[in-house]
Amino acid sequence: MEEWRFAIQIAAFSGRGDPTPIAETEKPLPAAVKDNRDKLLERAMSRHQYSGDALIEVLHTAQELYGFLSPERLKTIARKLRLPPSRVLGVASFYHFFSLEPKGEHTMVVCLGTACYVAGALGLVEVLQRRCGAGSKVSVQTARCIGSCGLAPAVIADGKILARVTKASLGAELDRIG
Amino acid sequence: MDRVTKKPRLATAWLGGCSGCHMSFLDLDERLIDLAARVEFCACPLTDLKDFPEADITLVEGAVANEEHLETIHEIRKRTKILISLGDCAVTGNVTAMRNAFGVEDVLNRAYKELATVVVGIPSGNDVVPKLLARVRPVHEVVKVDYYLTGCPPSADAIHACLVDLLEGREPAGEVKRFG
Amino acid sequence: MTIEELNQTQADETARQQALDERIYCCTAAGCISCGAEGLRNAITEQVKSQGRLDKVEVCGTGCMGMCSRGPLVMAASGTALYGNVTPSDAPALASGNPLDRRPLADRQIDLNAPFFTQQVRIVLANSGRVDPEKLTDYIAAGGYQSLARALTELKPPEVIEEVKTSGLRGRGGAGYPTGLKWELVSKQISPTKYIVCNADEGDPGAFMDRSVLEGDPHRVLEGMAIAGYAVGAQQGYIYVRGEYGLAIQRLQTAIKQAEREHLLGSRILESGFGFRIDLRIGAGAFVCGEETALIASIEGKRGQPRQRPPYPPESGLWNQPTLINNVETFANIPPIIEKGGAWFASIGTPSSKGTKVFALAGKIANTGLIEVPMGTALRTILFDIGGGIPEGKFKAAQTGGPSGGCIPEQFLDTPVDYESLARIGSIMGSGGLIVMDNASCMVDVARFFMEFCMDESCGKCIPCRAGTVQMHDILRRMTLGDASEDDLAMLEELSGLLRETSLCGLGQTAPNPVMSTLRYFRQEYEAHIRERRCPAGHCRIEAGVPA
Amino acid sequence: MSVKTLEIDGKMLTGVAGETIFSVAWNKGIRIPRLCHIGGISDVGACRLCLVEIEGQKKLQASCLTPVEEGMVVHTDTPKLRAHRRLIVELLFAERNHICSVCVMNGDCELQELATELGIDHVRVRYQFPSLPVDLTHERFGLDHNRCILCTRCIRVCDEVEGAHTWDMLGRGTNSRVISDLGEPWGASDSCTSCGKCVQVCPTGALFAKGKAVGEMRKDRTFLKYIVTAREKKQWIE
Repeated sequence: MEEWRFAIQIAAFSGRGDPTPIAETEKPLPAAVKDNRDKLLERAMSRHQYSGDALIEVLHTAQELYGFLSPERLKTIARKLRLPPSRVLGVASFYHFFSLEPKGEHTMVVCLGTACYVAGALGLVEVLQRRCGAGSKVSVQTARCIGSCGLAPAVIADGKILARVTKASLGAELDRIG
Repeated sequence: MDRVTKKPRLATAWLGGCSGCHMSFLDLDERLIDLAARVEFCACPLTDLKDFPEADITLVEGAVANEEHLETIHEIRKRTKILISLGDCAVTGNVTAMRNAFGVEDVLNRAYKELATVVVGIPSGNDVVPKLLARVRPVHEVVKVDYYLTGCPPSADAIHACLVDLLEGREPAGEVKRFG
Repeated sequence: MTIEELNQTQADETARQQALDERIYCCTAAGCISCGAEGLRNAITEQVKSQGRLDKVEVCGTGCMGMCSRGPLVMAASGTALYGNVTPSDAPALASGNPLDRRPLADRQIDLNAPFFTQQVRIVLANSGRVDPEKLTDYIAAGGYQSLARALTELKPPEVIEEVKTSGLRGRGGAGYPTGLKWELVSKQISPTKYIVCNADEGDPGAFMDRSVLEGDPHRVLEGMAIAGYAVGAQQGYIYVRGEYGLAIQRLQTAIKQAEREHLLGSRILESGFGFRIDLRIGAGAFVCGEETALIASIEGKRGQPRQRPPYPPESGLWNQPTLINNVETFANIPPIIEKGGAWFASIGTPSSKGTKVFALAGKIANTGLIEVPMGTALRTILFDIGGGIPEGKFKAAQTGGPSGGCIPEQFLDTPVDYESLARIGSIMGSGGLIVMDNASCMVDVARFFMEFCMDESCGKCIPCRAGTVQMHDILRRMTLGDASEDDLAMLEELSGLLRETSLCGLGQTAPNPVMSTLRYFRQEYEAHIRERRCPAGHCRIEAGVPA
Repeated sequence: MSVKTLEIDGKMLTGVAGETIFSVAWNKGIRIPRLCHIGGISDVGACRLCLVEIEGQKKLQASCLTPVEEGMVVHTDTPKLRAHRRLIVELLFAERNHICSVCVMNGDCELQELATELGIDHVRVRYQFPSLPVDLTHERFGLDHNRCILCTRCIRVCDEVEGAHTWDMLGRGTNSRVISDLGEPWGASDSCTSCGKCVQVCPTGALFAKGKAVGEMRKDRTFLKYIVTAREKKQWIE
């Protein structure tokens, strides 16, 4: 919840209609894709006939391409899908999957589902919070059950599920990605 | 009951508030004279007592904002039969609690540093200024409260009606004219 | 593909498989993949290749084999020998085809005659671990799409519905509404446009049944949906799947493409007059979207907020059209019901709860994983025979139904697991998450955990849920810190009643369940936190001194 | 148009098919409490204050969304409903910072009025004291999130009556917040027409006209009926 709140604070109090552009540190993508991102987003919208009903699919595509949803991006999407901007932000901020500010180079998602909680996932969060403070390359997030309860406690490191994570193995993973 | 006068003992106390509720109490005007005849006033913010006295009824104005309030309210509760939250600060926290959204440090910095003109600096190191609690709380969050008089301030009529009901052995009608 | 071609494909593929020396199944469900199943599968394939036996031995990826705690799992010798915790270095032994070469793996062989396997009855999971979820022909060889073919050729839509009604199947999403009745409601609506929605927004913490079914046998769900479409008169289906389920999404996409290519989906299915399309909708991280009206709002591209029912979705759902919403497991039960008949299905289970139920076992239990048992199986059988019991410590409670469910204490271990029995003891069937807690678990903290979940997932529309979960969580949190009074406990109960009776949707109405069930069976733990400022389980860190 | 006869609080009343219990009751002077409902815009059934008991139904129903049916027996003011309503209003007071004594709407606030009606003399749940901003960037109006109860009347009136859809809801749960456009300050909104409808329908002091002191703000909702009747029936009523 905190991520968007901060982004919105910036957007809301930095001046007239034109929020501070946030530096785009985006997911590494093949060069060909990177240059084509605007086109790919356009294509996704056209595939849905620019229908407002497809807002969530379009937001998924935009986040996949750019790593997060900047105010400019939301504005573009609103215009193209002919939706009020407030509705687009309302939808984007409702779903936790969408990120309104850039993520770190790496992401670590600690599962806090029941099985992981019972297996001590909170300890893993503590480790990550201690080691990945401000300025770290690693964005730390928590999830409400990733459905890998048989592997508790589980962590998703850059999209890959790590099973039965211990404080030590998590530390080793952090050392590895630097 | 006062042992000498055989009258019920009435006290008032002033925690974190502006004293406006006490002003409203004073607005009872000539009714104060009747009241004085029916009760023994045993404590108010102007009496200089070492300990809070035993009382039948205590009207408490203000929210619990600092360590002294905390100690006082526990003491009052121990020695009072009927405790009444007097006014919105006691009942809801009201203006006194507006600092809760900011945190103690920010509030102190604002008051004693940013806006200070003569002496700049947060008072510390002596027992004169009690330490602020992390969070201002309405009285009933800290001790059990028996009756509530809402309003900022509650009207003199409401205070009077409540006291008269109690003194005549009735359950106060507790009609709420305005909340918050 | 015509029906003749479907039959031919089935015969050809079966013959091809029988001609092989052996098939080696590697579990490639999310659980085993996270333990290195992909590398293992490649190593085994390499090994077979180096032996020059690629034409005689097939290495297949499969869906979940169930015993996730021992992953990665490999089933060698065409499904007769199961091994756990294997590594790529075991590839030569697994690939040799000679049982003698597998001797070094003896200590990691899993007994297929253990209660874990023998006590299960697999209908929904029949293909999981036996069929390659990425190969349509594998599914067809196992009898796939024959039920759809039968429905289209032999049964009229009302007869399909009748079969489902006879089966006694009830919704597997948790509430247990009779599936046949729901289908009938939708079929009776007069409307040119109707929708089928598969709810795959499995969000209960501790549940991974739907994910496993989608990863392990995606075509089964597609087939079930197509049959439903035929029965109620819908041409369009949506699968609303959690964004977190990357592998399931990928396999569903593959499966839909394959089915469309072979005219098992799309216009004129199996050359009949019936057409049915399925599109995926990816959830974006909101538990409340499991509630059907919120799910509909989400598919329509809106904030996933529930609305007042009635009207119910069968009358007015997606884009205000009649909409049938069923859960993954419900649809997965449809093909076998059409194949073997409703009466066969109704012969399994209890009088009021028919068929089987898939459970995800997690927590303090030896065999964490995925199981399927007949309705009415005793909790004790599930936990101690199949689940292998508690590894260390003593059993304290089993939690079913996730944040809407309750904690079941030891005295009810012999309760048969069916909709009514669980409701009677203050829990619910839920979608099938089953989490075991031992005596190191503090029940107040468990209640707090679930309340935190509901608070975070409350959509914020109605006041009781939005603000009530915050207050309930605040009280429970203070209890675990030793800063709560008897009045707080009374308020907790009053709030429970408020949320249950006044919340707009099921999330809010059931949010107090974990609190109420733990209060019912473990009240003394609450009282210890309040009166003695002590956590009997030794879990909460209550600091000495005056509470804050 | 078929007429339905039903009993509400012991009175035999009639309504036309499709009319809600809420509407029939209010027309006959039975004032069911409400905060999110306001005549002239769509209903969402979010505040849960207008819940009523209907005989023969297990669940309480939101009267603003439940159409009348022949022979219904409805109770709008039972001890159970009063207890629920009281706690709901307490929850609202505790959720944000409703400091009535320094609010422009003190004395004319629907939330405050409801608290008084329900006899609330203190709030039994803990005040949350969230830290929330006040947006004073608009030339004529202000938005104080501390007073907002998230009833969404402003969002609906802006969308349905004015047609601008300037407002929407950010985030979810207790962290929800009303936003204009892409979360920019209200004064910077491109879509806002400054019509002030949102201010007039706001039940509390969350939306207010600038220049009013404590207790001075009064709101006028008659425009809604006027506009909606004009639009739907082409009649311009008083």
